[in-house]
Amino acid sequence: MLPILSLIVLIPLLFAALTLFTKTKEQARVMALVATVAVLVLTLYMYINFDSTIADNQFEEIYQWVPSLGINYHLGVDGIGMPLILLNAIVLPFLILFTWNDDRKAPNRFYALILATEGAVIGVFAALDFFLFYIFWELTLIPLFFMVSIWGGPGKHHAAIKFFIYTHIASLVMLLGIFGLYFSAWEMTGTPSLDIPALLSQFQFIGSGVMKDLIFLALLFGFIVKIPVFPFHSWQPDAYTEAPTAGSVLFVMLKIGGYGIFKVILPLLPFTASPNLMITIMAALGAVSIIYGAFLALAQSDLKRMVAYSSVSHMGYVLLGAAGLVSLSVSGAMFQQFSHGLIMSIMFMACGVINTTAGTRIINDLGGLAQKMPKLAVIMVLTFMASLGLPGLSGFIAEVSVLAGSFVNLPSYVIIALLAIVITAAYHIWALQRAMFGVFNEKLGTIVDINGYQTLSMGIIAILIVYFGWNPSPVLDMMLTNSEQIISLMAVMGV
Amino acid sequence: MAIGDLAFLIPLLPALAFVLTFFLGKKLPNGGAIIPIAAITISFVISLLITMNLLQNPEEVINQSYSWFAILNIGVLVDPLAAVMLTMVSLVSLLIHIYSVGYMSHDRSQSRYFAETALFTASMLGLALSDNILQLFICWELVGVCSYLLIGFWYEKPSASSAAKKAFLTTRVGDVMFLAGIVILFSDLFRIFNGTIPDGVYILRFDEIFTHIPEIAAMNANILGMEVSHITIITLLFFGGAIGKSGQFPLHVWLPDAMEGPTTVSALIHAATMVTAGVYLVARTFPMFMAAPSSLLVVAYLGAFTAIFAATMGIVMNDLKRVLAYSTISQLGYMMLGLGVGAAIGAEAVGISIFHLINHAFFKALLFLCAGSVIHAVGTHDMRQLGGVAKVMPITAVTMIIAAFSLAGFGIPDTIFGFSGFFSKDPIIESAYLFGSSSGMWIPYLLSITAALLTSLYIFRLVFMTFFGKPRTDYGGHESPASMTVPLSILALLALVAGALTRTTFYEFVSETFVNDFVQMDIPALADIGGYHLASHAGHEPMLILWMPLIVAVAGLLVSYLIYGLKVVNMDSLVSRNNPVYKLLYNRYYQNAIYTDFLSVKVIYEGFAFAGHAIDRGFDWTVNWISDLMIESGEALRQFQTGVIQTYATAVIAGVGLLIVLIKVVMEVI
Amino acid sequence: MIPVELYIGLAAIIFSIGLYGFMTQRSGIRMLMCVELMLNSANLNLVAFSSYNADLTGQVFALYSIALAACEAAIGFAILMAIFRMKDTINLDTFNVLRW
Amino acid sequence: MDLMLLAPELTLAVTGLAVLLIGLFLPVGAKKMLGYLASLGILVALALTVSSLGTEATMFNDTLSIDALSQFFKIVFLVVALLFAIASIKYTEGNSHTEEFFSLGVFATIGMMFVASANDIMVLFIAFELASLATYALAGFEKSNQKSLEAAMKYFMIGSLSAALLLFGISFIYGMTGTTSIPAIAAGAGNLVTNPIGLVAVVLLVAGFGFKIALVPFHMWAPDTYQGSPSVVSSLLAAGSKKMGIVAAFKVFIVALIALQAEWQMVFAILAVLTMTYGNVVALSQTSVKRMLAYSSLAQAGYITMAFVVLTPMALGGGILYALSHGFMKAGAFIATAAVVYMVLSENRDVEDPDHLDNFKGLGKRMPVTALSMTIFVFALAGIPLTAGYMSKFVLFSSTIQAGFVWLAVIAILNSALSLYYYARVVKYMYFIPTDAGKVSEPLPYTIALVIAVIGVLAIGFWSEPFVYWAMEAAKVLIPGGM
Repeated sequence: MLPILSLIVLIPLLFAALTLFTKTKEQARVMALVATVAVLVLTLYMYINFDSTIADNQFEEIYQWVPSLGINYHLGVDGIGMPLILLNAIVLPFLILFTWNDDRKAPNRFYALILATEGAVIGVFAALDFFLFYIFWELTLIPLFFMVSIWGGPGKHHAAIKFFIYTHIASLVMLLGIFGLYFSAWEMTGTPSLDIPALLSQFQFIGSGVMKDLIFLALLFGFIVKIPVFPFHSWQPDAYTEAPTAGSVLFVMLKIGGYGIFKVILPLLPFTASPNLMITIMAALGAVSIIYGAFLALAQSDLKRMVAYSSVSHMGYVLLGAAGLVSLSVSGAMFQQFSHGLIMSIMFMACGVINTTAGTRIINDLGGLAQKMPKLAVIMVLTFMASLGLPGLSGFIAEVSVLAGSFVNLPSYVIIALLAIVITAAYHIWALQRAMFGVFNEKLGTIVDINGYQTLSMGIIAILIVYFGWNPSPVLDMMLTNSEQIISLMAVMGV
Repeated sequence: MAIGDLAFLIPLLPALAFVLTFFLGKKLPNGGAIIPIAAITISFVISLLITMNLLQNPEEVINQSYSWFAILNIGVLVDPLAAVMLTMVSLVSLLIHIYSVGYMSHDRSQSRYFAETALFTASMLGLALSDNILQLFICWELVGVCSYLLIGFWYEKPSASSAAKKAFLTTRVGDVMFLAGIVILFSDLFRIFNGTIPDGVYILRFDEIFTHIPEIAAMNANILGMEVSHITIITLLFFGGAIGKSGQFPLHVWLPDAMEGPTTVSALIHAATMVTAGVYLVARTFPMFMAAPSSLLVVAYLGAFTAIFAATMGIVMNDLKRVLAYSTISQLGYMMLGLGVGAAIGAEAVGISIFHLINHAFFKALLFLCAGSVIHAVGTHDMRQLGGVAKVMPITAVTMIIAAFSLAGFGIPDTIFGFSGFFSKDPIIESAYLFGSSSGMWIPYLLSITAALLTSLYIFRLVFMTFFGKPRTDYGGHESPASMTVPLSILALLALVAGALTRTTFYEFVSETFVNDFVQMDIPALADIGGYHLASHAGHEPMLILWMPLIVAVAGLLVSYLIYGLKVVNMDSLVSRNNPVYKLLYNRYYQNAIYTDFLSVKVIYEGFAFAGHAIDRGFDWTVNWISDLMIESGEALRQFQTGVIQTYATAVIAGVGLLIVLIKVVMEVI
Repeated sequence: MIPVELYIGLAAIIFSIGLYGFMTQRSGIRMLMCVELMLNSANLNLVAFSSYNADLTGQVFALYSIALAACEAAIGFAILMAIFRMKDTINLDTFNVLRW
Repeated sequence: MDLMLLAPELTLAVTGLAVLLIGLFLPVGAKKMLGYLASLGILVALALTVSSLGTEATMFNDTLSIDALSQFFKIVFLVVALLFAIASIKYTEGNSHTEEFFSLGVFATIGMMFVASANDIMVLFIAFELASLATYALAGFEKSNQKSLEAAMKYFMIGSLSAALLLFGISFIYGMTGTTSIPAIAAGAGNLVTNPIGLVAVVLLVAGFGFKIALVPFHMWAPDTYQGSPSVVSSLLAAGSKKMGIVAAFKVFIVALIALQAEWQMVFAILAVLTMTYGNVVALSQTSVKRMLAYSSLAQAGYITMAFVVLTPMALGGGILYALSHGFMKAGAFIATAAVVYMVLSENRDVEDPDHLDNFKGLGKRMPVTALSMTIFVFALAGIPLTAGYMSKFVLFSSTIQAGFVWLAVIAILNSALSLYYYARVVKYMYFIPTDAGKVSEPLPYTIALVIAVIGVLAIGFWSEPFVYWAMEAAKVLIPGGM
């Protein structure tokens, strides 16, 4: 059978290279669309043939790469990675469509970078070898760095460098953790191997508890900086805000941090020397970032920056749910990643549209936009409602699962999170009221509503938000399968 | 197939209507109003048939559950409680939709209006027939957001959009408590099942919840040193949600502002249906409350207090709709009181309270629609500018007066003569008395009876100021079109006779809600869990008590007639800024200052948010500081590189010397 | 015969003189001479050890290093001449264009 | 004894002399072909070395040994020399001293190769000096350019000083053990341990080699020299003669003086940390690209030095692999700079410092190939995956963790994160800071050299297995026993 995962990973990278050589905007965007659609088709094919009742890796491919170091080219996807690949595959074509009519310098590079990011991100979700995993992990940095530096806003250089260095440091710390795991396993088995499933299963046999905890913390640090959660979030608002719209959406698609939590951290958790301490750390960070991000979002004057902080708050649910260690909460956290991807991509698209047409994103300078841009208003209201966790939209499923599930083990943290819900509602509604409703601010000049392509792309993602809000099972089932398997581990260890 | 199998259509059709109207509405005449009207008509018919069916054999409640995700489900549950609710909601909503065709005819975006009202109706019906607490919460939120959208229907009006915001956020506070209650309930049940839920068991479905009440009641949490049973915590949190939705003190502030929306919206959402959802929630989870006596006490006291608290403000308002809004709050207080006294009279409390809910829905909707009809014709809300409207708008005036009498609760005890409001409000006051006599706590009764006086006072003040006397300003005005007056008449009819006809059957019908083949609750047993006993229902209160409500109502009528009809007292002496009481009432107890200006702006927005902002700056600063430090130290270290060859030589030789010494020393140490 | 320690001591002294000179002198020529001193002290060591160990390798080594020293001097002088041609001085601490 | 084993060196010797002689009879215009000739010779030597991979032999009474280690490093030197020679074809164009330039380069290479295969301290020292002397001259090749002269002068002065230190140290070793043969020293190093002179000797040797490797504090000449001398020469110095110091240190310390391990391990630990940190921190604020690269190569040397501290076969393998990768990356980076300098000077002869960062503005448009390869080189130096730099860092750092030197690994990791800042800045200048200057044609020789280097960098990054394997083989020579 055909190496479908390799195709999904390599097609975007290949087309990225090709796109570099295109001359005009038209060629570039067509190339990009072709590539992303091809990925979407392949992903759907894979999704259809995916067995969501088993927690194992599927569509595995394995070839030797550097045998003397135990490095393999090993791809495979399970219920944790599949939905995220699906998310990227779904959103990217519409992202291309969204930017269809924009005019910007060097469109060929622009689309090439988008494709490169897609390939790299999907690569992370598909990699089953830590070496490969880390390669893709780092590879996501470079296109985004260029994306921000070339097409970013006023503070782009500072933001880009900050994001680049900050997350790079985190990745390196994670790499240290990987090394530790690698060699501890090596000493036990006598053969080097970077195979993720193998290493995860061997972690429990590591002799020294200190070593275990060090490895665990190093990995955890690497992941939570990427998510990001309080207090390691300070690269994120700058990067999200300064990036061009497409860049921000790509950042949102960058769910690799949370993926690491589920794929790597949770399986290791029960075998650390002090699991309860680790759980406390994760839960505390999660709960704090939920409420902290909410308050910060409340304090922002820039719409896009507010959205960025709201993302900190939402990502807190991922960590809290993961720490909840109930299959409902864990799967809810996974689903939060998925739905957050959908919601935030529209949010950032909306910010981009407003910025281009109104010339500002300062909430108080806007006002009454709904009268001039009814289409955008409808989509924005829906998205904001989804983002503040309104039932019937995908955000709610995630949040309620996380809250209800986590309360079983972590009541006090959940109560903190509950307090944040009102604040969350507050900043969303205030932003809506000040930016979209009320009297139209004449200083804004002529305002045009979103064009056909934008309506199409945003509309379809919005419809997906509603769809998954009423019928999450298509992705939630596989998440449940995997989280139950994780939880069964916990049960064995009595955590 | 049985009519019951169509139950799921009741909310589904309006939802479908929403989608159609949303996309096609603009192209159709008057905003495609016909689509929702048709859909809701069918829903009404179905629910009416189901209710009839259920009246024959109350045992056969309809329950269809479908697995949703994880261990949660969505489903349909039509028991007597739900049935009457469905019938009322679909009927009122239908009438108001018809009325709106005329009322909104001049509005350019009426298709949006009808889409949103259709969505609201769908969610409200869904709320009424949900068979599990989570689905109820979902619809709960949906009606909330519909109310948000409809209050802010004229979003270009800043006052409207800010009122919408206020409504959403205030109710959100309650919603979060509700959600917290659900979360705790879930985790308790999860523990009871030890985390392994057998297939086909949906742990948030009401029957599961009710059957496990004893275990939940057995769980205790230590809050500030007191042992509190989980059932109490959960029920209180649920009631918190009810407070928010049903505009009970202290979360009532949003309801008067909500009058910024179209009057039809006020009638539909903020009088008849949505605001009663809170009462419905408490009634729906009544068995849990039965097991938590302290929660019931809270319900009773808060209800009674709200009833009088809102009534006082109702007296001084000069805005037609605001008076009605406060009256709604106060009536909802009565309903809560009716449930709260269940501690004395058991499941019958549900019957009494829901009966008032239904009747209130009719006459309050009627009041609003009349007000709307006046506003529609006259174009002002301010009663001080009105007067003598009865001459120009006879139908409206008559229906309004009927509604007023119904609200004030006119009727003769122990007979079938009386407005429907009388038959539903009286029992509440009586059972409050019974509660007092059995428990010795008389406050609820006293508050409720006083509130009854104020009620008739403010409503007749409204009637006199608006419809009688001579016009204070020259407004044009004409009777409204038939599409508006017909619904008025229908509702007036209901307000007139509904109570008298249904009262006997209604009580036991609804009180049977918790004994059928869906759940088998033994209410007294629950009371035992709660650690108290139901009062033996004596039934016959003293004559005075029976007549008291009527007496106060008449008194109120007379007083207001003297003041506003005959003008024997000059109000201007009282109605002035330097009268502290008036000032206090007129400023609505300064709640706006406290809530909006102080709490939300000062504390939350400026306080917390900006504190957080500062902290974040701190983190950012640290990160940048580290990088700057690196670069600066680089600048500093460069200076070693003087470029003079001797320095380099010295460095080499010094390096050699130092290394030798260092190693020597370290070697000694080791 | 003379104990080897004395040779080492002598060599050490010469080496130190060379070091001192290299650090203090400004003139390129003198610095070059100091380097020669150091190299030769090393050669002295080699020869001394060679006789002490009764093994010829050291002396061979010394011969080689003398040759190397000559080459080094040649290159050194070449560079210094070029410098002198440009700056009319071989005072090396005037050369610090390249720094930091 | 089979002279074929010396074939590469002999080929180079012939080439060097041939270039020198033919050059005498050629008009300036025709001297271009000397460059081709030299490159050809080096290529042949490279081919011969590769073809003889895996052979084990010793010759000239064990003063030379052909083994995996020496072969590996010979390849490193030859590759660097090749890049150097090809790139220089353009640089020396129209210069009347072309023949000297190339023959010096070739002879320097020979010296390095003999160091790589030396099995006797005497031979090692002589070869060491041969390479040094040749490079002194190369550094000062631009006789009329003060910077070049100053660079040469500093290089020469500090070089001869450290040569003296080295020789002095060696004399003690010889005195203590009575032999100059490396294995024999290892056997008889017993009384070095007891005698305090042993420590002095070790530190002197460290200083001697540390000068070539450019370890703090023996590094100070390096930034000046790399900046002052012609860029192609800097590439030879940074990529070539630095490695010579490393391989010499490998042989002398790990093989000969293993008995004194305790002492020099600590020395190298200190120097490694000092060097990598100092190099990175100072590089942050450099505006001259060549100088920045010089400091960065300090840092890289610091990483490689970790191998001496960790001292497991894998670490040594990592160090050796790093030497190869660094050869490609650094040589490439310097040659790219050389191309830019050439471009700048050909536009305007008397630019003060042609390698200033400002001259890199908009390079992505002006010299796309150069800019792209420069980007690859700096990202490789920063250790971004799928490049040689990452692969070697992976092996080296991970082995550090393996051996339990977590603190060292952490310092190294943080350092390489820090280094990303100034590397990224170069990229920023090349791509994100616009300039009005137009596109220029990129000189072919530079481009060829760059392409070769890029291929090398990426090959090690992608198709790592053979390189890792040979590095490990080489490491086994130093420390027998599997990993």
